[in-house]
Amino acid sequence: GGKEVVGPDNDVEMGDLVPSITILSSLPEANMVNYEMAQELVEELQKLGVDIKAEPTDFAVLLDRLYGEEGDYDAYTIGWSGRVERLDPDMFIHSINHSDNADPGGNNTNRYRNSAFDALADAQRQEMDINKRREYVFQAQQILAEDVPNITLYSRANVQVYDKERFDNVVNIPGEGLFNEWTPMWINPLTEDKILRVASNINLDTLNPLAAKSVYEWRNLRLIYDKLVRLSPEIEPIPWAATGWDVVNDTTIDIHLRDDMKFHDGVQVTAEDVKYTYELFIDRKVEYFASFLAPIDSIEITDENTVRFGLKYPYAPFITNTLTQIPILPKHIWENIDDPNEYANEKPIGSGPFIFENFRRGEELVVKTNKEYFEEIKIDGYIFNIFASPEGVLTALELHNIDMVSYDLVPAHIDLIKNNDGGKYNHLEMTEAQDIGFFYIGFNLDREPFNNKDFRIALSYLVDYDLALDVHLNGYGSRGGGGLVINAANEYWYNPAVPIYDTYDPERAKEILEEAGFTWDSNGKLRMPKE
Amino acid sequence: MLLLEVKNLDIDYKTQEGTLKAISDVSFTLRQGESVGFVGESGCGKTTLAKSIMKLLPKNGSISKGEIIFKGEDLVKKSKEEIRRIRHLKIAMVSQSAMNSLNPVYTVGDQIIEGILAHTNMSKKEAAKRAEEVFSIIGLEGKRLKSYPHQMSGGMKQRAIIAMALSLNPDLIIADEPTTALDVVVQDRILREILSIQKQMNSSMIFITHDISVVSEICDTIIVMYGGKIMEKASTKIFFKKPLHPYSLGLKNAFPSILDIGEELISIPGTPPNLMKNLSGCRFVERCPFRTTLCQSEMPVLREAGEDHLVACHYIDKHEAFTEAAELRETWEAVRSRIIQEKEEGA
Amino acid sequence: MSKTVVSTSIKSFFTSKKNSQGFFPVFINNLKRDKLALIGVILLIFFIGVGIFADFIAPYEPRERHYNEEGKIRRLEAPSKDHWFGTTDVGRDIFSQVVLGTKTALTVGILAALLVTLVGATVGIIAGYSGGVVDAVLMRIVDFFYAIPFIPFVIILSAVLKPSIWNIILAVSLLSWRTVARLVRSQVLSIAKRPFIKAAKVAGASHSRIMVKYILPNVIPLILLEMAFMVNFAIMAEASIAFLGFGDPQKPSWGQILHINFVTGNSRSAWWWTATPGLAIVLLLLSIFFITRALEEVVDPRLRRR
Amino acid sequence: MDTMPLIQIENLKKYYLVNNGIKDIFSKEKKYVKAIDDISLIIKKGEILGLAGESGSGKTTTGEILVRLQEPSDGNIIFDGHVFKANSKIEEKKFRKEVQMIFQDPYETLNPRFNIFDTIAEPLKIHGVKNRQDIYDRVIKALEIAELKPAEHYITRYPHELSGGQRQRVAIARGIVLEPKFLVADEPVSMLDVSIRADILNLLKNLRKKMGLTMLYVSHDLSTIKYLCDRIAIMYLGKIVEIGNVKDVIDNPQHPYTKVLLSSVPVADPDYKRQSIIIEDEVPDQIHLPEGCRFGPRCPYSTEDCKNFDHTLFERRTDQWSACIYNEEELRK
Amino acid sequence: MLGFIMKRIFTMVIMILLVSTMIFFLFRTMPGDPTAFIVDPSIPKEARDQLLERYGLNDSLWKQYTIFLKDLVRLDFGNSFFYGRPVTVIIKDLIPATLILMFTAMLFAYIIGILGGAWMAWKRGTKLESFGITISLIFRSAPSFWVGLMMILIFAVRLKWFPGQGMRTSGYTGETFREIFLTLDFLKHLILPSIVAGLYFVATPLLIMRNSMLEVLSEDYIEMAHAKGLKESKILYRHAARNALLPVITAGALFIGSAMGGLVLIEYVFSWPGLGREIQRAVVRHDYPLAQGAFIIIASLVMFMNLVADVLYVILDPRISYK
Ligand SMILES: Nc1ncnc2c1ncn2[C@@H]1O[C@H](COP(=O)(O)OP(=O)(O)OP(=O)(O)O)[C@@H](O)[C@H]1O
Ligand SMILES: Nc1ncnc2c1ncn2[C@@H]1O[C@H](COP(=O)(O)OP(=O)(O)OP(=O)(O)O)[C@@H](O)[C@H]1O
Ligand SMILES: [Mg+2]
Ligand SMILES: [Mg+2]
Ligand code: NI
Repeated sequence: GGKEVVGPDNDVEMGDLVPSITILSSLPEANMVNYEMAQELVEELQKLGVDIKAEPTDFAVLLDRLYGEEGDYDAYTIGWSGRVERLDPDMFIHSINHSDNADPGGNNTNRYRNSAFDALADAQRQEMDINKRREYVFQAQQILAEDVPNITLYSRANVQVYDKERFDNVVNIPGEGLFNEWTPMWINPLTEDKILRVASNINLDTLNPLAAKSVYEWRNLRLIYDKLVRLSPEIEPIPWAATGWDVVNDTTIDIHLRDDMKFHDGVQVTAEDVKYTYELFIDRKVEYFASFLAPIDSIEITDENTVRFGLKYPYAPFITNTLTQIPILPKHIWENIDDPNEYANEKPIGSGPFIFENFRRGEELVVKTNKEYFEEIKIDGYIFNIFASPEGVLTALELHNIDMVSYDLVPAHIDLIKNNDGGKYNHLEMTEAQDIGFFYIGFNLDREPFNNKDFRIALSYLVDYDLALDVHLNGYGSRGGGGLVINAANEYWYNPAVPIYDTYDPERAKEILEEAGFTWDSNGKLRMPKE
Repeated sequence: MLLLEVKNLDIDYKTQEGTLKAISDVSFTLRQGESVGFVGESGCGKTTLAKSIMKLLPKNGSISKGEIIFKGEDLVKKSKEEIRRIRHLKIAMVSQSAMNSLNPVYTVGDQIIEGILAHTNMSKKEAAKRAEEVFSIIGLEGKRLKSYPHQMSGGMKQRAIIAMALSLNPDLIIADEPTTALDVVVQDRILREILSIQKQMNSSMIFITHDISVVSEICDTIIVMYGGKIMEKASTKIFFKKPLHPYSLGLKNAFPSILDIGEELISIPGTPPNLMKNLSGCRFVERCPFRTTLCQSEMPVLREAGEDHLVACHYIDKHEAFTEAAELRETWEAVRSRIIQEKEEGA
Repeated sequence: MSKTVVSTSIKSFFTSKKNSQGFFPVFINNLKRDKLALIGVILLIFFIGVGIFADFIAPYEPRERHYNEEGKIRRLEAPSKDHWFGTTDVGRDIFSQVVLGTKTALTVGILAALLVTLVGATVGIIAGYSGGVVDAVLMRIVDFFYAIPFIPFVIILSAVLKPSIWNIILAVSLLSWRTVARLVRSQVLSIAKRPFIKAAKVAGASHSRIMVKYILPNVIPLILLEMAFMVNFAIMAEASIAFLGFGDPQKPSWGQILHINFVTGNSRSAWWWTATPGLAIVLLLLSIFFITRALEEVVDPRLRRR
Repeated sequence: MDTMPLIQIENLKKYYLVNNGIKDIFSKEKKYVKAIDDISLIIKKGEILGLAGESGSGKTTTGEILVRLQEPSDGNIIFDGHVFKANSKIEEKKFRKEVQMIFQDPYETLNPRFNIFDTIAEPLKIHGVKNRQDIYDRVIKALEIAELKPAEHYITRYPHELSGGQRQRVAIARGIVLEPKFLVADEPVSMLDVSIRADILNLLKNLRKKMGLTMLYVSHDLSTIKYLCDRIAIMYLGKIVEIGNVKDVIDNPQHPYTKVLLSSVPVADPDYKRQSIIIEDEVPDQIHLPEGCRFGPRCPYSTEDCKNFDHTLFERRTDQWSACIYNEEELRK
Repeated sequence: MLGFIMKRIFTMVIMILLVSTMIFFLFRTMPGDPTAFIVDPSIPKEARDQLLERYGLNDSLWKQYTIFLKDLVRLDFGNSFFYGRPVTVIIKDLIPATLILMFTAMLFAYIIGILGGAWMAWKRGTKLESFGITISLIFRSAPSFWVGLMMILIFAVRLKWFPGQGMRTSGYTGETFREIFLTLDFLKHLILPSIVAGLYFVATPLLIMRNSMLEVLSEDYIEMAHAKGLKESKILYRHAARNALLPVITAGALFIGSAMGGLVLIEYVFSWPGLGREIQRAVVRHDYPLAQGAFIIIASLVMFMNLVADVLYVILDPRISYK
């Protein structure tokens, strides 16, 4: 027998070693900045004597780990994209931070559990009064900033370009950029050629609204199919295919349809179509919308032009999220289809502002303007050009083959266009919109040391937010911070009064740790506070 | 009339290690209708000599000296194109590896016709007829012309090659070991055919072999080569009765014959000289039982030793004594110990 | 089937009288005459040197970002005194990355080649020597691997396994031993027919003795030659896989450098970033090809210049 | 002198299965090359038996089966009183020690990577001789018997440093180093130049004298057989067609094939007028053998009866057996 | 001959089954949630499970395998997770692009390779030969993707001679095969990638041709042809080149097979919408059915080309017969 000598005597007195940590980071090709920032954090923590490494992980594998039953992970990098429906705070407040969602499979992969916060998250969800709801959301943000369940690294800016010599009056929306649902409707052609040519570097695969999965498919589908409500450029819900709505009570909403709408095949749009569509989406378990449709309890046609939605519980985002997203499908076509989920829908018929003309997978989608639409549209149609890589788009821009890009330019191309070498980009106007999405480092709060709030706060001093923004994003984006989930770009819901930890100061981090009782042993390894 | 006259021919091969003198100072003549057999150990230069006449030496081989006068014209000086016209038409070859001398992807007939067309204005049809003719001469059916080489036996291929060589009635046929790879029964038949055709056409022939019994059966004249030189030339009859050169004597001793009755075979100890070295004396000196210092320093020239008989030995006059001694085993055993001894000294 | 020119003609190496000299003397001798081979050897030694001392040679940490006097990041600078091969989009030194990439390339090349030739030669010798059922089974396995398209398979394999150079080595080896096995087998077949093997059998030598003492030494030149090809093959495979994004992102390799260059959209503007790692690959592979040419002459004397 | 047989072959067969074409996989019928088809032979102790015949007649196969490089398809081999049946495992080591073989090609029989000492020591090592001095002595002795003297000069050399004749001697030294009882020599001189050939033949002859070796000498060259052997067996397409004392067979061939063969051998005497018997030079297809006598289709004497002949050997003269239904007299007609 | 082909086809089918089985199980061991790229991570877990259910990914491995095999026999590779369309249809769309690129590149490589190889054999030992070999080795040493990048840099970006990516200028519409592929625009796009692929391939036919030519030139029948007094050119073409081509052509068929896989890189660099690029993407997206289907198709092509090689060999070389 005998005493085991671990190190100098006082080590024994200390707390446990900080367990070794693996950060599941993005692969560089998937997200270079996440990858780099994870590497940086690893280096910082190593300097502080923490045994940590980054493991660049395939996205699918990462999701498997995060959402799997085992919940086997310490920390990870991931991001939420800023889709327009996420301007509603429910997603970022409730879905990813409420303790209801903290079990395996839920979106609260930080395993953040705070009952005070939960109460606020629930309240905002059910509060149909927008100002009160905003108050709840503000308070929730305060709590998150204090607790730092995650550390937001940065948000990207949507930097895009369009040809200012050929078009003006474009609309730029946070989270969406130029190719939003308003630009094609409002854009003003300056030349005789009134076809708008939009470049994408992402493939469209299906035009079946029940099968569509990518944002880009939706961006086109919502122009072919109409929706009851659209979100204005200021992100206010405005009745669209409807003349308006009545909130009868917290769980009953009446929608009044327009009576001057026709599908592209000439058939009148009726309440039957609306009811059919919503039921079809619910019935067919369309994954993309499942969470928005979940609160719907019943759909009734109360009179020729009115549809009444009954909700299972009060659901504040119903109008901003649910009604703004579901496209109206022609019942007379879809009711004859055996398996709507698998239907190819090669010639989509909708009632929207644009009429489908032609689609070649991997190459282009061509639509023409619906001349009978209730709003006047100045262009004759648009072509959605699919490019295999951003390189091709750049060449096409140079050659004046493209009028607008629909995705965020990569930093290298932003620089090229800015430098405007030889004036070859003179015709382009660059636009920038802040994204309301964000990228963050998340922690498993069920595990040491991330269950320690001070440790998380210290971590937020170890992230170089300026590096992410200035070096890796080349300045195109916005800074992150500890616990930040509602982005300043989301002006209405963002609480500017909350102080967040968003400075890079490793010394301060050290101090915080010391204050919190963390110690360093004789090997320079960080140890947890003694219980 | 002299058909071919080779004068003081030297042939070198350039190799990595240096220059190899494959043929040195070889001269001989060949009359119209005469057949001469070249014999000698492997590597003594038989093939090289044959190829040089057709100017088919490999790239690294070259005639460094001498003349090859064919029908009064020196082939050495001729241009490529002139040589091309002579090949096959005037001088035809049956090469050492007849087995592989047919292109596997064409029919035998095609290959014969091709040769005919290259030198005459015959139409394809006429050429085909001619091919059939020569096929029948060597005893093959005409339909065999349509066969691919792999569909024929070794003997048949060999005959096809001979037929090819005969197709234009050449003045000179050079046959380089045409039967070495064949069975005795087949060999016998082919030899007979060659012989009868050659006599019939009155062409001259250079026949190369290492089997002196074959020469004795089909050639008028025999030339014994050793180390790139001619050691002895004689009419076959004379040579087999009375070989003069010590090397020839040794060869005869070493050659088992089916007619012999229990005579002991005696081999020639040692190995042929390294042609890479600069050899000054007699090429056979290392293995010769009768050598003198003269032999070591001076290469004997080919000298008349009787009617139709040339020998390259300093001591033609002593040949009777040599012949006697050569039949004794001890004579050669002495050489063996001498060689071992020399090696030891050298080492 | 795929008869590499080498294999068909190798037989003559041993049969020819003049060329039964040792393998290395002939090779060294070749070097003296073949300037390209000499260049190859010199280049290879250079690369191996760079590989071994990479950590000392590389002037900077590969991830270190460089700033100018004004504290601005040295983004995408063309080659200069400070940065011989220029900088990346986040101000990293490309020269250091390329130097460190040498280590990866050589590790992958050499280890994969060793593994491949070990497996391939063993299978080839056993199949060729045993004949019969063993041979048939082994050759069917070889055929099976021949039916698998290389790059797609390695992509899938590196996706199934974690991205790391070890897995790339594994993937390359898994698919490449087939070539070696087949070549070695065909040579063993011809060696096994040769009388000296028969003589050994008559003398009572066991199968293992024959394989190890008689056959192996005679296929070693071929194995060495194949190994050299395999080194190249593996380096190229690693670079390709890394370029496609299935490599180990934390291990600097040439393919990885090019991959980052490509995915960040800089391949068309920053020529120094695109050109240098590629040139390194070309030079390294070229040096080995030059050497294999000399090796090939040893293995196949008919290719020799007289 | 009637000595004991050392080797006795009974009804030996060797059929090679030929997979001649893909169609065969659909047909049940299997095709064989009958390389050896039911031959019986006796080789007496101390005797040299010559085996002659056309290329492809099965000479090498017979030799290789005798040293068990190949397994016979059928038949027995009785070696020194032990019966080895086809497909039976034998006491390898002992057998290997007593039976050796020398091959045709002097350039191919030696491992280019072994020096002469290693080459000759190899069989000793295989057979468990461990004492180094012992090995050395026996290697030197074997070399000296093979008349490579002084042996010390050769042991450090490599095969490519030797001439063809020397290599063949090394091969012989390796063959005799285990002091075998029986030696198969498969055309050991056919690749050698005439001037050295005699040496090897004499050496083989002497081996019998010095070591009492029994030998099977395989060759297509009747002259060397005549020089070296006591008895001769003539093979034709896997069958023995004639067997007897060398002198008898050569002077008085009984089988038509032997006659043809002998008449074809060129003679180094311009005065000798040889009468060749000329026959068809195409050998029948080895897979589709002719009915009855295999030589029938080429035989100048063949009759209808030959088609039913089963290759029995008849003793036509004392100790001279021929597989032809006709005797000398009948043939003459 | 027919029997031979039948047997080869039979073994090929077995091989395809084996390869498919291997790839099937390989994919099932692949870590990661295949739904990750199909749907947004924010969707509820139940929805994701439904998706797995719909794709049959929750069944036992054995059941999945039997279904897979059954479908395979009917040449049905299932539906792509990502595209939601039948894999067969997707592959059918992609294959022409790959094949056209492939054959153009091969043609380029073979013409240069064969002529160059024959010429180098003829010029054996000269400086020109060393030069030729060195050049071909340089292209063999250069990764095709890198050469592609450099070519784009030089010819597309700097000189603007050719487009640097894609198969067509955007905005061009065409429906039929002819409208899509037989246009000047398409040709312009084809040039760079096929040259790059061709340059990478060229060393193989070049070196085989050279060696084979050297081998043939040392054959006895070449000497015989000289002895027959044939003209040099006739010897070169009729005897030497004809025979030397045998291994080149058969190696070519084999090579097409293996080059198929190598095109992945070129398609990736040039954004060529072909099978190779798609397989890379499908793997990244964990789209098993598509990756599986594409892989099996490529593997089958490889095997088919092996078969063609064997048959060609028999046809071209009268020595080998399967009668
Ligand atoms: N291409 C060559 N390069 C170098 N040396 C050669 C070449 N061809 C032949 N030799 C050498 O020239 C000498 C004569 O060769 P040649 O082939 O003429 O002999 P040979 O008498 O025909 O022999 P064999 O009986 O073996 O056919 C030999 O020493 C041989 O090694
Ligand atoms: N492994 C084998 N497979 C198939 N057939 C074989 C095999 N070995 C030999 N044969 C055939 O068996 C027959 C006899 O061959 P063998 O080598 O014994 O003849 P040989 O008399 O020694 O001929 P040669 O005089 O040419 O050496 C030949 O037809 C040969 O083709
Ligand atoms: Mg010769
Ligand atoms: Mg034999
Ligand atoms: Ni093959």
